Amino acid sequence: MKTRSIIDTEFVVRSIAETAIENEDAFCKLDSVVGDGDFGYSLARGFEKVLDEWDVFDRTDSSIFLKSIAHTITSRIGGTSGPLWGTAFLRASTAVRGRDEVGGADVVAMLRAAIEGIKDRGKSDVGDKTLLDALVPATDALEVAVAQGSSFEKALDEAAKAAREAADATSSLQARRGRASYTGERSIGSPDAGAVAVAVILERLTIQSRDR
Amino acid sequence: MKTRSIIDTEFVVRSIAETAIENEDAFCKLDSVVGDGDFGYSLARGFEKVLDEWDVFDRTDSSIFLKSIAHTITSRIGGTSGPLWGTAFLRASTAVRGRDEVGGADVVAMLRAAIEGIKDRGKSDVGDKTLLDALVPATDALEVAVAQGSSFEKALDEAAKAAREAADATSSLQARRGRASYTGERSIGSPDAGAVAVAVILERLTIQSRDR
Amino acid sequence: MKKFINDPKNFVPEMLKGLALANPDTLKYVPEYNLIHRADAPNADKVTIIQGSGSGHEPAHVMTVGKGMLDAACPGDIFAAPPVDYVYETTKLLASPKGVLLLVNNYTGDRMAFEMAQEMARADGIRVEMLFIDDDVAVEDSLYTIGRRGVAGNFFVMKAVGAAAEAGADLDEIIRIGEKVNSVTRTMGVALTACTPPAKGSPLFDLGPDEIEIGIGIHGEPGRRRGKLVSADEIVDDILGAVITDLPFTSGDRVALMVNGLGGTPISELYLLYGLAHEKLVSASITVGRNYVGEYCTSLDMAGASITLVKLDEEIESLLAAPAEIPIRVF
Amino acid sequence: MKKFINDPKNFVPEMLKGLALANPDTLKYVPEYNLIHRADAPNADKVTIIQGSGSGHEPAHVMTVGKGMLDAACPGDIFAAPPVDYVYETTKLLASPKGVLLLVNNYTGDRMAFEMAQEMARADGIRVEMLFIDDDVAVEDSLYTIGRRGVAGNFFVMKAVGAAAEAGADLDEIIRIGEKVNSVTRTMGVALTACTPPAKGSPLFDLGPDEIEIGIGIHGEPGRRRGKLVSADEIVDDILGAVITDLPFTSGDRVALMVNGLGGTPISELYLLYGLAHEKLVSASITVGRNYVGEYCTSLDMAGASITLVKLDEEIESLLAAPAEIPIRVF
Ligand SMILES: Nc1ncnc2c1ncn2[C@@H]1O[C@H](COP(=O)(O)OP(=O)(O)O)[C@@H](O)[C@H]1O
Ligand SMILES: Nc1ncnc2c1ncn2[C@@H]1O[C@H](COP(=O)(O)OP(=O)(O)O)[C@@H](O)[C@H]1O
Ligand SMILES: [Mg+2]
Ligand SMILES: [Mg+2]
Ligand SMILES: [Mg+2]
Ligand SMILES: [Mg+2]
Repeated sequence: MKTRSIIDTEFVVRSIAETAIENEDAFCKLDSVVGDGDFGYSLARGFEKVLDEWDVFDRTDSSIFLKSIAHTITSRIGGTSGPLWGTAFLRASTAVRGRDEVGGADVVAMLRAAIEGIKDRGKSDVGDKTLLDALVPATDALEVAVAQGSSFEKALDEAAKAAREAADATSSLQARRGRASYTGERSIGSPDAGAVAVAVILERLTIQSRDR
Repeated sequence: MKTRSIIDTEFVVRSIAETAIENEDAFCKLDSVVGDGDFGYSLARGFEKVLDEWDVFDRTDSSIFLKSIAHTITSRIGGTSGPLWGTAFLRASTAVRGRDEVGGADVVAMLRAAIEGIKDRGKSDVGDKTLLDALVPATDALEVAVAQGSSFEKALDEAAKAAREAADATSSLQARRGRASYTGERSIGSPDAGAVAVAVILERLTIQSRDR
Repeated sequence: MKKFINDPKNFVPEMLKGLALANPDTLKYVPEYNLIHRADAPNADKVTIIQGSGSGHEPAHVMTVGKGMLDAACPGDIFAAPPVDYVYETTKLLASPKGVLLLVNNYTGDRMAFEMAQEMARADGIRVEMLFIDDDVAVEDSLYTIGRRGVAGNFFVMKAVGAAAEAGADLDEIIRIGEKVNSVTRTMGVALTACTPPAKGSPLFDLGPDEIEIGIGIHGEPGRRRGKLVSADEIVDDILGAVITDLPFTSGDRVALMVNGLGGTPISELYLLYGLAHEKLVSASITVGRNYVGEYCTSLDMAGASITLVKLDEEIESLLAAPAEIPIRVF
Repeated sequence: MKKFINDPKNFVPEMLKGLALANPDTLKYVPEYNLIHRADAPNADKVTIIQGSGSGHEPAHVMTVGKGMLDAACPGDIFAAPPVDYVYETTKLLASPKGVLLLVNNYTGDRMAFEMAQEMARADGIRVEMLFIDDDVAVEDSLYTIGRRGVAGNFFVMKAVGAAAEAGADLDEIIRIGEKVNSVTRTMGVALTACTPPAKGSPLFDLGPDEIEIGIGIHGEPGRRRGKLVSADEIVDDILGAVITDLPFTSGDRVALMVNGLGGTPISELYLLYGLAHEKLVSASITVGRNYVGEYCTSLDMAGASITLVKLDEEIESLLAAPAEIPIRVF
């Protein structure tokens, strides 16, 4: 029988995968303003593969499950996103290694680990106009809500709102990492594709966990 | 001192050259409906050369003058038009070889010779949707007018009118020679570029000889 | 129009000048006649091979001048046969005692210019023969045209007669070979977009955003019909099918297969087409003995491609395999 | 979008399949990893040279796999670095006891994928080194980017290390050569039109009818600035000037000059550009020792071109002149 933690993790990963696939065109469009227009395509192809292999992933625990997901992402997503998202999932997996149950604080720890992984891999930080600019404030908001004892749905909602606000705010930043950085000042005026994707994913997770 | 005949021949050739140069774009457009769009370009480049070399042509008599023009056309106009127009000028020159003066009947003979040259060179005839479809009826009209003792201006006018009517009528023909013939039935519905050029040249000649 | 040009009237001379500068040891350029010729031609021990035709089809034909292929090319302006004089002067300058072969793509303008030049050169006592190339299956040979057009298949005729001439064959033998290769070569093309001649400045014809022209000529002349843009697979079925049934090529044949780009189509798409065509031939039990993927005879910047098949026998295959040294190269 | 495609998702595999079918004796195709490798690789007596990067730049890099150049290429999808696994599996499959060199164009995605794969392969005991190519002068190296991009100049690095590897050089020597060539190679490009990635279906960016993008990246990334469409002469002044002043190349230098087409520009225009660039170098007393005109590194169907200069010395020149046998050929 699946543990509660595996069921939750499955729910989150599946929601991320579905969001990526459904938003393929929208994410591509965002990436084509100052990037090369393939962000949505890369994510969608990778997460399609995740859903294809859905039934065969090892579900011993959440950590092992996330590790197999990370492997599929790393081996199937090309471009910048493959290594970044693969690293993020791998680090999140490591953060809960050997744990049977995963609570709100664990989720925060997983996100923090994922963020560190992205920073290491991407040699990037908050302010560089990347997905970090949405992921970090969202994690901060989640942490506060969890600490205040909010329900997970409520905490997610706070995180999603923070992500959206921060993603929108990336419009005013000049890209300093990734392909968009080549455009210099021309990157100012449109939001970062990866940051918007983080907001869209969190918004959908919020709605879906309410309906659950 | 130039003979009257040389002055007339110069006038006609210069008028043709100017018409070709001024109508470059229009003639190209006509050729691009079912041809390859370069008819005006080819003519214009060739007749530009004629005007460039204007002062050095041998003017011993009209025949020799036309022969030098024919040589420039043959060596400077590419595509189908170079050999056709070059042959036409050469044959016209031959038709008045050794003649000091050139009258209305001579002009008809020159045009008949030019027509035969085009037919030989192009393996074509009236009805194939080429410049012959304007040139032949125009020559017929000129011949009638000259025989009736009309002034040269009047005869030219008749020829121009016949050419225009015949050029317009080529719209309903299917091309059987030249590049347009590859389009088969699709060539029906637009006039032949070469035939229209003949009409435009004669119309301009008519106006200019009135103003002379 | 978006092109790298200065004055459209100088497009061809400026291109030829670049070509000559890029090949200082092997090519000579004579601006008066748009003439590019081998630096070591004419050669008294070798029949001279000359190709004219309009420009805009590069690498055909100026970029295939070199050891083992053409001795000279004297192109006209974009899509216009060369003036008679270019051909005549080129023939005179490159004449060899073993004779001259003029390769002519079968178009009205080219035929006339070359016929006139041949007459003039013969009057000078030069031995000069002519060979017409007409591999395009899109146009039916009929009383109402001057017959089929010469398109990308001209590469194979040039290559075979070039190899034979290099090996010292005499003019009659070279003509026999050229006619034979032409007689077993068939091509059909398809345009996805129109091309834009520099002097015109706008597309030569209108194709709707999902229209294609099947059987396109290399000067943008219309082909067999307009069609809807369909999958690469269906396009290959269509044009390869027309090529196969025309000769016809049949089960057991060994062929050379060329997928030629028309100028605006990237080589990635050409290899994709190649894979489809190759597999269709295999399933028709036709063996691909040699293959050619790239640009051989283009229509300026037209997006599109043509497929050529040549029925191979031992003689043709060995002539096609012979070495040649021409400007189109990677090193 | 008008392209020869079936399903956009299968564009790259179908192209690779065609490439393999066209080169049955020399190339092998492993569909799982978009891998094209020399049929005779790995070779225990030779360092293995591998190049990854995104697709859409053909002939780079899958069509330069062959004797004297690459042992393998494992491209990602259009304009996307290959997934880590492709690089890792390719490295494992092609590993030689003399070592493996991974050639990487300097982009975030490529760097990350190759670094991860290198780590994984090293953990397996494979000797594997990496060399970054960054010849594009359009992007300034600064704290705020990951530095200059690798563009068409990668050809020269591939050619030189390929020749050295073929001659039996060891890994350290090959890295020395690759770094040296990269350090004297400079490129700048210009786009006349945007390219259309198959999966996107529409142009990647908007360029007005008389706008050009100066300093364009090979994935359609913006360059130094938008400009008005000007004459070929002015464009060459602009981009060649940027290239010359960057190294800088100076009077007395001997260089290789490449005019590279970006996919939609016909070779006629490239030779025209070549002529202009050659003459400008001559008047700056820079000698063109070798020249390259054609498509080497494209951006799908983008109309445009880039100019590359490589400062030659005896060693580099002889490596560039060494023979190689790759799919891009005429015969
Ligand atoms: N160095 C980096 N660190 C963190 N995130 C990055 C970095 N570079 C790019 N990104 C993120 O990746 C997104 C682009 O992903 P993708 O389209 O797959 O990359 P590319 O096509 O440039 O290889 C950007 O919108 C940004 O959010
Ligand atoms: N065989 C022929 N006989 C007579 N006139 C011809 C023949 N072929 C073409 N023409 C004329 O030439 C015109 C086209 O000339 P041009 O554009 O120079 O030819 P192309 O570009 O096809 O070589 C046609 O409009 C037609 O009037
Ligand atoms: Mg991208
Ligand atoms: Mg024409
Ligand atoms: Mg023409
Ligand atoms: Mg990308």
